[in-house]
Amino acid sequence: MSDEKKTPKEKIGVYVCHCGTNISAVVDVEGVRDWVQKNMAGDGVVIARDYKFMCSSLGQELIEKDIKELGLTRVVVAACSPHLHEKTFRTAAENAGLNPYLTELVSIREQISWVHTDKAVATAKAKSLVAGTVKRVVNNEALEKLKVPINANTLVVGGGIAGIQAALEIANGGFHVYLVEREPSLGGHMAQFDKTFPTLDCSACILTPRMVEAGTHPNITVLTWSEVTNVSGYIGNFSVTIKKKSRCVNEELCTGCGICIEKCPKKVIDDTFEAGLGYRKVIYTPFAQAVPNFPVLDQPNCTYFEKGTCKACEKFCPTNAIDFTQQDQILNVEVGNIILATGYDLFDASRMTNYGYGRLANVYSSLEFERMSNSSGPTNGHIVLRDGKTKPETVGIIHCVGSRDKNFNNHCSAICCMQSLKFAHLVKEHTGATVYEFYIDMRTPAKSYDEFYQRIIDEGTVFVRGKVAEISDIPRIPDEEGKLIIQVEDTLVGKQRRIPVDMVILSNGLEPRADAKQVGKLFGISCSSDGWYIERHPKLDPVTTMTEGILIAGCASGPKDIPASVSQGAAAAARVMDKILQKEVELEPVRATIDEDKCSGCRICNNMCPFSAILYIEDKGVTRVNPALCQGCGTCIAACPAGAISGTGFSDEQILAQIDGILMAV
Amino acid sequence: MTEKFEPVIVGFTCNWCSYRAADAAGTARMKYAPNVRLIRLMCSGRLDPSFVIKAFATGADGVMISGCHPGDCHYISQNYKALRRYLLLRRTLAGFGIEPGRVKLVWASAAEGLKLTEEINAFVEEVRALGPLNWPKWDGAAEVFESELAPHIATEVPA
Amino acid sequence: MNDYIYYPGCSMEGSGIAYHESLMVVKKVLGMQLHEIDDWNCCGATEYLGTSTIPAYSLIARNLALAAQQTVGNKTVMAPCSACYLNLVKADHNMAESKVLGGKVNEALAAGGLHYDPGSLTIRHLLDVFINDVGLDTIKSKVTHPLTGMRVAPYLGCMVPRPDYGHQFSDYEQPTELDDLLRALGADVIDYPLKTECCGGHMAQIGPETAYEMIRRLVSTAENRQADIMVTVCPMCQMNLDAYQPETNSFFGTNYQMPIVFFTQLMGLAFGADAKEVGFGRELVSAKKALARIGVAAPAPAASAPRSKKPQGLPMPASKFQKKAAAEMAIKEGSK
Amino acid sequence: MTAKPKFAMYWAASCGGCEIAVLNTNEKILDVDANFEVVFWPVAMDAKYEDVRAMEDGSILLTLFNGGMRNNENEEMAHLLRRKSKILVAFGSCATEGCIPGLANLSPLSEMVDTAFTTISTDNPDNIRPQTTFEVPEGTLTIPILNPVLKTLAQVVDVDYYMPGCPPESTQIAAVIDLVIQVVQGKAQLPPKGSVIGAGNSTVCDECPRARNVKVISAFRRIQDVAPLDPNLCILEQGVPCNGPATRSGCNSRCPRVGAQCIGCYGPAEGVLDYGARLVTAFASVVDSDEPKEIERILEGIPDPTGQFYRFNLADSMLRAGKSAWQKKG
Repeated sequence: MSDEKKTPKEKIGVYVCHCGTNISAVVDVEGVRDWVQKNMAGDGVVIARDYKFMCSSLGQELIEKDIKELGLTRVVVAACSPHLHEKTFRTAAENAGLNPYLTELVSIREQISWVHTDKAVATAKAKSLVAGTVKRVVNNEALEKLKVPINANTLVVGGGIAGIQAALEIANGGFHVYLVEREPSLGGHMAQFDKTFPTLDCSACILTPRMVEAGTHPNITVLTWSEVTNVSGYIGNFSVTIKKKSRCVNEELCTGCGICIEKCPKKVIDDTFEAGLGYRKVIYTPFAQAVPNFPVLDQPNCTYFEKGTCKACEKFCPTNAIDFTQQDQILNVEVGNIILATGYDLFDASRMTNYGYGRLANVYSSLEFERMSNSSGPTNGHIVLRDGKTKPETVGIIHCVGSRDKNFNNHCSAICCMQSLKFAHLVKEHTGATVYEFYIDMRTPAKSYDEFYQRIIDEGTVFVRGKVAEISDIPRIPDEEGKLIIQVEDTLVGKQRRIPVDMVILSNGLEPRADAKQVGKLFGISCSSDGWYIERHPKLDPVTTMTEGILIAGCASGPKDIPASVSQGAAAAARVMDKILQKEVELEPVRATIDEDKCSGCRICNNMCPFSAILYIEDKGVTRVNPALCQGCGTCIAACPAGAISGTGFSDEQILAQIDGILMAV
Repeated sequence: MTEKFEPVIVGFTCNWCSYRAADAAGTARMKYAPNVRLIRLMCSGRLDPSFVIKAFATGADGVMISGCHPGDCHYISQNYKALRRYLLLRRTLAGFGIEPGRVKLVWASAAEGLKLTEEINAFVEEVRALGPLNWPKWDGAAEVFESELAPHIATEVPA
Repeated sequence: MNDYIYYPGCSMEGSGIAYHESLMVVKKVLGMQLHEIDDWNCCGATEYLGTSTIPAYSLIARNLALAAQQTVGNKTVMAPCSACYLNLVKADHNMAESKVLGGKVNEALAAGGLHYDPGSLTIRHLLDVFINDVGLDTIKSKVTHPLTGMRVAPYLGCMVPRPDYGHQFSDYEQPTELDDLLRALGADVIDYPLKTECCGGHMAQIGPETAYEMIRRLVSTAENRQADIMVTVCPMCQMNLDAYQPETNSFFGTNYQMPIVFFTQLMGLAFGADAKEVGFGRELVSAKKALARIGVAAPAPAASAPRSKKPQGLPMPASKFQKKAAAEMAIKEGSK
Repeated sequence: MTAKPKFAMYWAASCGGCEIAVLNTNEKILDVDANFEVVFWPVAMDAKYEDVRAMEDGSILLTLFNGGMRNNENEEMAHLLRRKSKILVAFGSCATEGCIPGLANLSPLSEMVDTAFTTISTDNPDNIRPQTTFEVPEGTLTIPILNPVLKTLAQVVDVDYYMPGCPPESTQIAAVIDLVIQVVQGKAQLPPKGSVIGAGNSTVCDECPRARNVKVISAFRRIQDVAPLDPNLCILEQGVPCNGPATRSGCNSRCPRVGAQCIGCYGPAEGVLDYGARLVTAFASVVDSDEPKEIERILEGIPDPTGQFYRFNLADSMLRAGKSAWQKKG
């Protein structure tokens, strides 16, 4: 309060920006300058200037010159949002030999001139905001960025196309990668597809080489049928625990000959790879080109594990690789960066009861159809009704199932339009059936996508614009007998229509993984309210997260098609290699520290930290903060009942002084 | 007091969601009430109740606390701590006669510039309705108003 | 717990008398206390709300106001008639949603010295009460004469599960509560996909042809799926399907003989009451044949083809409800 | 100058517990007598205000001043003793932070007077109230005028040292007396002006022997409702609002040691701006729910948060008094 009496301990320069007329049109910039000059000398303001564009090189030189000539010890720039130019001005100050963290930026554009109209009021608000920052900056401390070394190994979670791409890029760059996949084989959803839009080249043909390359790459350790169970540490220095689930197959001995699979007497529905449309043996590899090609024994379904007899696989295995006693393995690896390419779940169409999936036999999900149309799938590529023989004569394909629907998901799943067009083509090609597409809007934005759309139109597919209300098996007229009737409002004709078909293919939307939240917690990143992982910046930084060293690629952050997922995998890899090559990483020095003399070890703060940066030292009876783990949120500072925790960059002194300032009479 | 009372409100925003929401509102030129003066914190979890009390003691009529939506916190879950503190602080301030309506917790994502401005406008009206708080500046100034109050009700004639 | 403020509604005294009679039997068996609202009035049925809002809402709200006055601790109003139920719950909900409406309605009520605070009562349908309060286990335990062999088509009509303000039902399109209840009675419940289709409502009066088509669709589907009897929870549905079945037949030259009864009537039978007591004989399309099925050994239902080693055709995905059941099983297993 | 340095002790708005605490130093009190000339100590010896007025300014070396500024007499004596003393110590919770009398700052003066003169516990059938002036043959009698809000000593005069506690621990008093004597004998240095003496820099937990874990609280309960209270486990962890985590150390965790929660008489830890705020944030932070409704339910367990968190510190808190205490009527 009474600091007016004391002689100010800092020399502060205040710079008010016109931003052309962006600010000066509403804020009396000169007025602010003079007011600060006059009223804040007591706080240490020795110079206040205004300038047309502070961010211009001339504007920056102005500051640098004053720092040198007037010996400024603090700088306040009133201009735009710190998120735009904080770095600019801090660097400028640094060039003039002033620690960057002694410069503060006040947003009088985004928070004043752009959002208020009354000039007097706006100017008054500008004065108070500047006053607040002047009082704040007096309490700023010179800070140094923290440097931590980077472990050159990388963990990639998810063996889909995005993960494979990321792993290959890094491995080819000469660094080691652990590629962890939950399922028995690499490949992800892409391995289930038959053709890929818009080129229609065979999915397996383009994916397999990548899988093999990843599987055999000297710099890649592939860990399939494995899951990450624990992550600790921070960028550059994560230690990760991986559970390698028991395959009941000794990978050293197994040659992947497949005799065990052949001899296994028991079949079960394969609801993972075959999307529930086909069967697999109890000991199996999900598909022929699986990488690695060691089979996995499905223990819950295995007759031996149920009844204690059978062991057919063991009897016939030429290399005695079958090991019923094999246990889960726990591996610990040290990595510097982690890329999450955990992909998506398919929307469960049975939730939309009006479409009858699960009730009406000939309503198929998109993945079911992918498997059906796949020549290596359960029907050897024949497109047939649920009876397994009859070819459909008319087929309806429904878009936006579970997408763009506020009952389920608001988002557009991005791939469904193109996927549906692909389906239409495949149905025609295989069966020559009449195909109807029911769409809300047709979205074909990427390269040569719309050309593909045109092609499908030319192939004679019938397009009906409207969201399907219901799929029913209850006929109203003789023509509908024994058919599935699609009830839809054709919004182009403006009529309700009932279209009888033999088969319906639902274009299921993409959803975040059911366990996305838990996985997020495991790695210390968060999901947005719709469940996808949050990028650091949706446009300018789409593959990194708020947690340093944790990156995301592919559908983990939202629906994407194959090209987008691949690019993200590569982008994430590039980011990781950039970090590795820097050898060490700089962390923002906004951190919490505990004064151990004041700390009474009450442990109130102990569960405040989601990054486990806070640790209690039992024998000393005090708590400490690991600065490298600390992300600087300040929650523990605010929690400490003894006031023993202080935070750099946003200290109590800074904020309390700022409150005094912004409440100054102006 | 014919002219309408313009409340002074201190707003605390987190660096990642609500402050960016304010940026977004600015970029989109959304006009809103000028009564709120924002202070940026790294996270709503940094908000120390002392800041709110300090603001009231220093002349604020209302205090707005804003952070990322529950579940969207950039520090995973810290906004929940802000929520808990906010709820207990309001109860405590009530004991001082500071209406709970003078403190408001607002969730706004970086994309919700519009929501933030609507919340601000609404809050300004709510505080306007509550009227000025003008908590005494005890040091020095306080003496004046105390002397006004001083020769007090003790001078009551016996019944 | 078993006490409810009871709003019968007009049909329970007229067209739906069988519903009333059977309910009286069933509630006794289940030990439910129904406190009929004193001086209740018509709910306005389905049209009034469409024609003049405030009077219609006021008409409904009067019942709520009375109910609120007459509560003894208990705050749940139960209505067996779908239309009544929907009107009451809609009035309560919309009065709360729109202060304006709430105000106007209470102005009107004030004239009669009444007042209603929306939200102060919970309004529920009889079926919901049976499922969620009484519970299937209790109901099962009271069954003395299981309806084994009777093929039943469960039909709710459109008003109970939509919009389902209270989220009491498993689904808007294909709710399974009625199926589960009838199964608990031992009946052989057919897959009836038109559970929540419209019965035609008052179209029967204002546009018979339209109504006939809707009725035909409902009845024929039950017939095609070899139902002996159709069961409904709604007096209007019962009325339309039962009373207009002959007209429908003559209109389409068909000859459907599908008895339409209230679910409470079957509950009564299963609980051992005699047919007359629970209102049988009042239906226009006779339920004789259907009743004959019970007790007497029914022909085994078309047995599903013996499971061959080689699976036939392609496997079916599980439905929402099979998944739910599986999940619940898993939990049970887990808890063991 | 062979004369012994002069010592004074005064009580303003206080209960007298501080004096008892001084006497509880047992033999130590003899050292006081041996080393000081006690010139003014209303509770222990007879002396008139006039005697003090007559003294030379700064002639008293050490004054232990306890009690808050409830009325203009208290303030007058504060100013007087400040003038006369070299070292003025705000002694005890009342003088340093207002203590229990400070809680009256939450309600208007009228209420306080009513409570004092008309509640059942008062036998005052004619509802007689004190009057500020009263005429008698000898002239006009006056009684001191109450302040609308109670103030701490430092809010009225410049204070050299603060000694917290309600009352300060006798051992701590003895230690302070020793120190001053040493200083007099030139054997020791006084701590910097304005510092807290006779107490620690950390909080009560620092001296508390009870075991503690990561805290998660799903219900707050009154201590008598926790049966049995685990004698070895942190009291707060057992759901009892214990102010220990935020309260300055120095009492050797006297209350928690004997199975009672700390109520905070030693005031805030070193450098803390607002004692109550620290407790608000500490307790709230460890509430075990993210659901507003559930959180509110748990918080119901603290029926009077303001009283709980500001029991001793209200008059010295940032807000200092409730609105109703200072708001002008009408």
